[in-house]
Amino acid sequence: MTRLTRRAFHQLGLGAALVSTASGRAFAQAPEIVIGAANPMSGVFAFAGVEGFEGGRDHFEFVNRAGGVAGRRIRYVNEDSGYRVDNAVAIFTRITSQHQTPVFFGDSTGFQKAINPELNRRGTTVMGGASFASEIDNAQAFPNQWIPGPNYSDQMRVLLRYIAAQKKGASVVLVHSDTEFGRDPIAAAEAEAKRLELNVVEKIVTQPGSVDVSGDVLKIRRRNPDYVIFHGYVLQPIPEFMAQARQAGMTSRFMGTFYSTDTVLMNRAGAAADGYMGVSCYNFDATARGVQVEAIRAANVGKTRTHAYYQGWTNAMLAIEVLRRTLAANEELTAVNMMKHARALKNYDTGGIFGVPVSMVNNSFPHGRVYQYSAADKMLKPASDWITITAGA
Amino acid sequence: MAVEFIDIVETSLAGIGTGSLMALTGVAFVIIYKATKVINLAIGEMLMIGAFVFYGFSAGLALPIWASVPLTLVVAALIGGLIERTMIRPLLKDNPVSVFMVTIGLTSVLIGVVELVWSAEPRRLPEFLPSQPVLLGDAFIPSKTAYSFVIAAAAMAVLITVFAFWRGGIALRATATDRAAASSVGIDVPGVFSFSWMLAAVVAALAGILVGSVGGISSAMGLFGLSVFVVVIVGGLDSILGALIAGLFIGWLEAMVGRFMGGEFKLLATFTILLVVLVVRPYGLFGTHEIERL
Amino acid sequence: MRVGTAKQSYAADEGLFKTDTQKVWFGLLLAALVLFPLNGSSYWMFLAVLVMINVISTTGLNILTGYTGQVSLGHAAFMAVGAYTVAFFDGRFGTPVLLNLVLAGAVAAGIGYLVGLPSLRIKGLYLAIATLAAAVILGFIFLNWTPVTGGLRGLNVPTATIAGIELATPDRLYWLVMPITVVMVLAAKNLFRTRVGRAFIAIRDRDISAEIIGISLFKYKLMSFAISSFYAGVAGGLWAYLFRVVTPESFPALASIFFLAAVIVGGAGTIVGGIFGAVFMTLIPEFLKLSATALVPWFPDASIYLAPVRNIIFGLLIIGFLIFEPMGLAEMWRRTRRYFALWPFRT
Amino acid sequence: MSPSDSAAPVRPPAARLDVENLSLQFGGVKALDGIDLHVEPGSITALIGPNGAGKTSAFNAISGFYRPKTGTVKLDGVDITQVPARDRAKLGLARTFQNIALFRGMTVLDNIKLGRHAHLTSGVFGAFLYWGRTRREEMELRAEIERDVIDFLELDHIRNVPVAILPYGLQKKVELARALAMRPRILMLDEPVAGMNREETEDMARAILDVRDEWGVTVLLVEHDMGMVMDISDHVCVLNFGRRIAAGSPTEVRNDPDVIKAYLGGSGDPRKAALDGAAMGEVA
Amino acid sequence: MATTGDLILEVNNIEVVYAKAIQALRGLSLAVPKGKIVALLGSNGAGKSTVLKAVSALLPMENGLVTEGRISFDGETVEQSAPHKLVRRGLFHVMEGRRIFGDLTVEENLTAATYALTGRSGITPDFDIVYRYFPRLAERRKSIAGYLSGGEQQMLAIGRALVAKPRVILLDEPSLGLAPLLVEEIFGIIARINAEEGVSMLLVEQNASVALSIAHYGYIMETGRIVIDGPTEKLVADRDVQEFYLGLAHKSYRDIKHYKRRKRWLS
Repeated sequence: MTRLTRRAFHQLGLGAALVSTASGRAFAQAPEIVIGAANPMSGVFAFAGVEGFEGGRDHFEFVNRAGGVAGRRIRYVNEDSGYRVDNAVAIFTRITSQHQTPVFFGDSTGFQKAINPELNRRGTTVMGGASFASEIDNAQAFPNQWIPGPNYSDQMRVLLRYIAAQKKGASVVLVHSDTEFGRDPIAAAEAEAKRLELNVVEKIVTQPGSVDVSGDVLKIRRRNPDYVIFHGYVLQPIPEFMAQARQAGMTSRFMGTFYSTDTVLMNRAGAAADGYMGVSCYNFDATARGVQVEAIRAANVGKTRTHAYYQGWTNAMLAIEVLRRTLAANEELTAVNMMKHARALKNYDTGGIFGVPVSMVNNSFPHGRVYQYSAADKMLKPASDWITITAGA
Repeated sequence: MAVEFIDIVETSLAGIGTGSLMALTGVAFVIIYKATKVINLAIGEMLMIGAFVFYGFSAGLALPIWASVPLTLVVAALIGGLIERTMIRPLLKDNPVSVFMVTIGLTSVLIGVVELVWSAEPRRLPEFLPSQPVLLGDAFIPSKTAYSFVIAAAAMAVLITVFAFWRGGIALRATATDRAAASSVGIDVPGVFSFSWMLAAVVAALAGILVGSVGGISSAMGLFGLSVFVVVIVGGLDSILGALIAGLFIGWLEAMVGRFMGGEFKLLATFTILLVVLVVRPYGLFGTHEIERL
Repeated sequence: MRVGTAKQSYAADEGLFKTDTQKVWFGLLLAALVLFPLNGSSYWMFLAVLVMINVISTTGLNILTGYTGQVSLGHAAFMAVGAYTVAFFDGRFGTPVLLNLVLAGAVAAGIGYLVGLPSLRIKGLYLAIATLAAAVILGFIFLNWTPVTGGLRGLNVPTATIAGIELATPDRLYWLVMPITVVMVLAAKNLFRTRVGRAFIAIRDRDISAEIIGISLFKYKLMSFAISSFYAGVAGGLWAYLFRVVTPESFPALASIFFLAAVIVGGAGTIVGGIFGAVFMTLIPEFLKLSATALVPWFPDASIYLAPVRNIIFGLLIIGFLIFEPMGLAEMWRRTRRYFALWPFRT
Repeated sequence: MSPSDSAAPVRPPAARLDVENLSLQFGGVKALDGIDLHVEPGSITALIGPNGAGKTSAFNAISGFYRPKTGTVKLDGVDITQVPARDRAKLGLARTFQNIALFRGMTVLDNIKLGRHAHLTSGVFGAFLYWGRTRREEMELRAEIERDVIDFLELDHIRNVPVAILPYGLQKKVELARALAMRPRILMLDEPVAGMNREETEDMARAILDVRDEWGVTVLLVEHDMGMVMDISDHVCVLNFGRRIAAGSPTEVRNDPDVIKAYLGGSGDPRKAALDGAAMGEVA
Repeated sequence: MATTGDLILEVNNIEVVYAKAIQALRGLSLAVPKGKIVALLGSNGAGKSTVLKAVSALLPMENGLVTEGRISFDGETVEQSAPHKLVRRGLFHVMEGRRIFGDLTVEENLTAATYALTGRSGITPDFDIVYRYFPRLAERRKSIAGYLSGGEQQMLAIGRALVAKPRVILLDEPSLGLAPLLVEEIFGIIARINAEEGVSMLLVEQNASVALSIAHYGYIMETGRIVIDGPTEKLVADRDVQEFYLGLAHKSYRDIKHYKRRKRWLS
């Protein structure tokens, strides 16, 4: 009995090995341009990774249908990083060793920081990523990377400026997770609040993976702040937090940054998420006009797409734009050349993805807008105008 | 900032509420440990799969609560039995570290299964607990905390009563004391093993439904098991009473630390307690001290 | 049974390699390691470096868990200590690479020694949980001791530079990591030819009788913790030079389980088992990923659906080995060798 | 060259052991109650008694595994009661166990080498390099063990076999070999022939006598096999219920009425007594 | 000694191996006739307990395996049976060292033994029979069993067997660690149970004299095989038995000759 099953077990292993070796064959090299990506298709960030991947994929299909970039088709090579730095580095190394890869999409702050010295050393690949980390928004330290939107600190600034415009001297509570991601913009947010004469009455740090918010609700119930801003969550505790806060008689408004504002997840949360406000640089307005937003709608009939999808799409769009400009200038696809054209993006029309023409400042596009979720319509509705963060203003 | 008395009371009550869920999951852990001497690192994931099965019935198939809960518990029992039969029993005679490692592998398998079927996205369970907050004097208790505490307490009361008066409880305790001797008096020991895993899976699933209803569900919710681990070590691996008391205590401690020191200190506090207990009383506060002889 | 290769002296019988065949195999392995970079793929070089780092770390855990019988769930935290040490010294003082690596090992060994202290009172799985607690506490220190660890941002690591040559790519780093790996694995093998290694095994097999024959449990358990952490520290240091950034999230708790799984899948208590385990566990996810990629032409969404499948297979591998092949790959390797040794005359 | 052609083994002098008023308790149950025991240097002394009489407890207290409640243990007149077990090994106290306590995962040779652990000095750095002093020490150890122990006990054919797969009798012998490798001055054997057949018992008895004669070691043993004990010991001490009930030469002990009673129980016939009792019970 | 039809238990030429390597029994046979007490004697480690565990199918729990031979209980083979099913068929093993459930009370221990009645219709648990044979247990029925004295624990162990209403009881070293008087008392009760309840017994003992005093038939084993057997009267009269097992004179171990030592080589 044991021997038989052991044999079966070995055969299983053999089978897996055969499948593996049969793979990995490089496809015929056409004059394609390969764009690589490590996306977290599994793990806690899979919800964003899958959307982000599909956003990129759909954009490249859209470009390829229109004949590609300067007649060259785009080949998008994506692998699952599982949101782990070493996996992502391995993926980067493999894809770039198998193909010339002028552009690569990173999956996380950790990875983008880890790979940065290598990017700078190589000078052959530029990177757009899923990270909005303030640290990466630094053209000196990260000369070959861009952020497809405002960094987390700027996202906070957008929210705080909106608050300041709504109510002078409003009280604010910051709730963030105890991760690198979660702590990123807190210091900047406090400074901005001080400048705007807002009153940060409490900062709450939660353990990653912690699901019970009742203690935290209690913590701020008696203060009943005007606004509560979440950062560093993949939505999970937010609807519950709101529901419990409502039960507790609080009248605060709840807000969040990019990944904490996800349409699909909020649709699932339903009524509990009603009224939640989030910052985004992307145009979720159903009536928005532009080539790109219309292409998105065409590719997603009957589907609601999230931030992450727009972020994937935007990264792809920026990549294509950079490639187009570099090739049009008849220059080699080196990092220096590509980033030169990237940094030359001033008042660039994003085809409706951003509501305003955008300019690259440092490595990011510091534009944003506050949306409010309507449970009845199952969508995010604009709550503010486009706000552009400029230094010192 | 002055600490108000009412603040302490409210935080304590909320902590005890969470603690009751840790205690319930801890009881599931202890049932397995008592009967099979297996340290089940996958207890958090068993809780998770219970919560997702409930999600499948209540949200996926849109069944009413009164049908979803029993169905979930039945499915959980089957899963528990399946795990015991296929992964645990073949190794029971081997050294305990092997079985422990199997439960680590099981962790990975269960997370994979959940992500395969439901994806890794966090989800919310349908609301089924009353949403009126509970007021104890001036102290405010969030409704879900209050009701899940009541349900967890009731479940534990039922379990304790059953173990005290039902003959099967004696069989379980006899098996825990001495497998060979239990076998020699006619107790179906493999049956007891299966039963204990099934029962533990049911208890864990119930805890999962409650934990999920409070904080939503995701493939990462097995992390809850980490705190449960601390609970059972502090209480004593083989003591149901220990799991109860330590569960409430750890829940309370986490709430107090979170409230007055900040959330980043929660794990530090619990694991420091864990370390202290391990060094001072390696068998836990209520666990059985096994005398080692030559 | 192998037909006798009679030996003339005890020295030959006590040798590192007991037969000529073993020496030949080892020579071939060294040659393969030297020639490997000829494959020219930087991806393979990256993987090779990663595999060897994992081999060092797994060998360290094997010394503690496989040979001394003390289960540790905090091994990755010691790697993190090593990585931070390298990042700190190289980044702050620009000290030489080899010194940094020795420091990485030494600091990790020191902390390992401290973490081992509870092992004198608690055993088995309780000890495993104590190491888990230690890892959590170390993680808290990494996150909050900002002046040294860079807090949540972590530290950047300069390129490893030896004699003016920058080892910036895996292709070059290979020539640093490979010799270190060979030396450390051989050192571990040597360890178990002497009284120290025997004392470890004695403690694993039966700690009470070890004490009776005069082995100080106190000394040797802690020594095992320290040596194991030293290996982890050096591996972590090399890891830092490979990834060039160290953050509190670089070494999650899951990584400790990865190494434990590598020890088990490879075969606990054999040096070759640690190597097999590290190689296998590092490459399996890569192979699975390749499989998923291969399926894309037929199932465009394969990479989405196969991601959780990878988790499942990972878990099933651990379970499968424990149930069907508890002695691990090392035992399968031994059987294979025996089979071929007798090959035309099957038994 | 043959490994056994070297000088005679190192022979430390035999030790004297004195145990006085030794008591031991397990959670309220008295395992030993004021035992006295005197073992002459170079003698074979046996500790006997029915199951549960406290023989093994006495052994464990003497070898330092249990801390006695009262009493002293003296080795050559030096009080070692407070010396931890592992340090007693260095003083020349070696023992075997009732349930074989070999290291099952290791070979016979490694098990025996471990016996000498406390006498070796090389440290961890030497071990990594396996060079210089460490290498020399290991080589000397090997040569010495081959000559003094493996040859002496005729274990050469199994030296590279893992102990776990050896038959019981051989395991017992390997344990003796390991104890000898400790260069004992007093050798404590816990049931050395338990479970052996006549032939194996003879072999072991011979080995014990040889060890005493050739190594000049004091031997203290616990044994059930009365026949063997009475034959090979110089002195016998009988325990029952944690007390010493007799001590003296084998002949003296054999004829002691208390000993006969302890071993044979009462003189009556339980079946008959029981049936009588039952009959009486029915009447009453 | 008897025809097969009269045998409740028959062990035929069995071999037992532990951990796939250590052979514990080598071709051992014995038989227990209905209604009789059979004693199995031998020194420590001779394999007596192994025989009982092989019969009651508890061997696999200790990583042992019957590799050869056949064991039949009441004409049916037992090898493939789960131990608890054997108990329910009426074969009860009172294990060495008593193995009572120390955390449970006396009564709960007896309740646990009622699992032996599962599937046997028409039998109701009867604790009174236990208290009748062992009145001392009746007084302590609510006590935690772990706090009983050694003798009381042995009584409880036998009491559990009584609750199970077996047809054969395997008794492993009931005298272990008990004072002589108590041994006599307990053996007396064992003999009574045999006589009054008609239960057959296979009794393993180191204390040969007390065992032979109540047994009808005896086997003596050494290192895994039977060396002598016969009705008790015959055994007690046997010189070898007197010599080796009842502690009387024999040829001295001092006189065994030395084997000549050879020079040896490494292999």
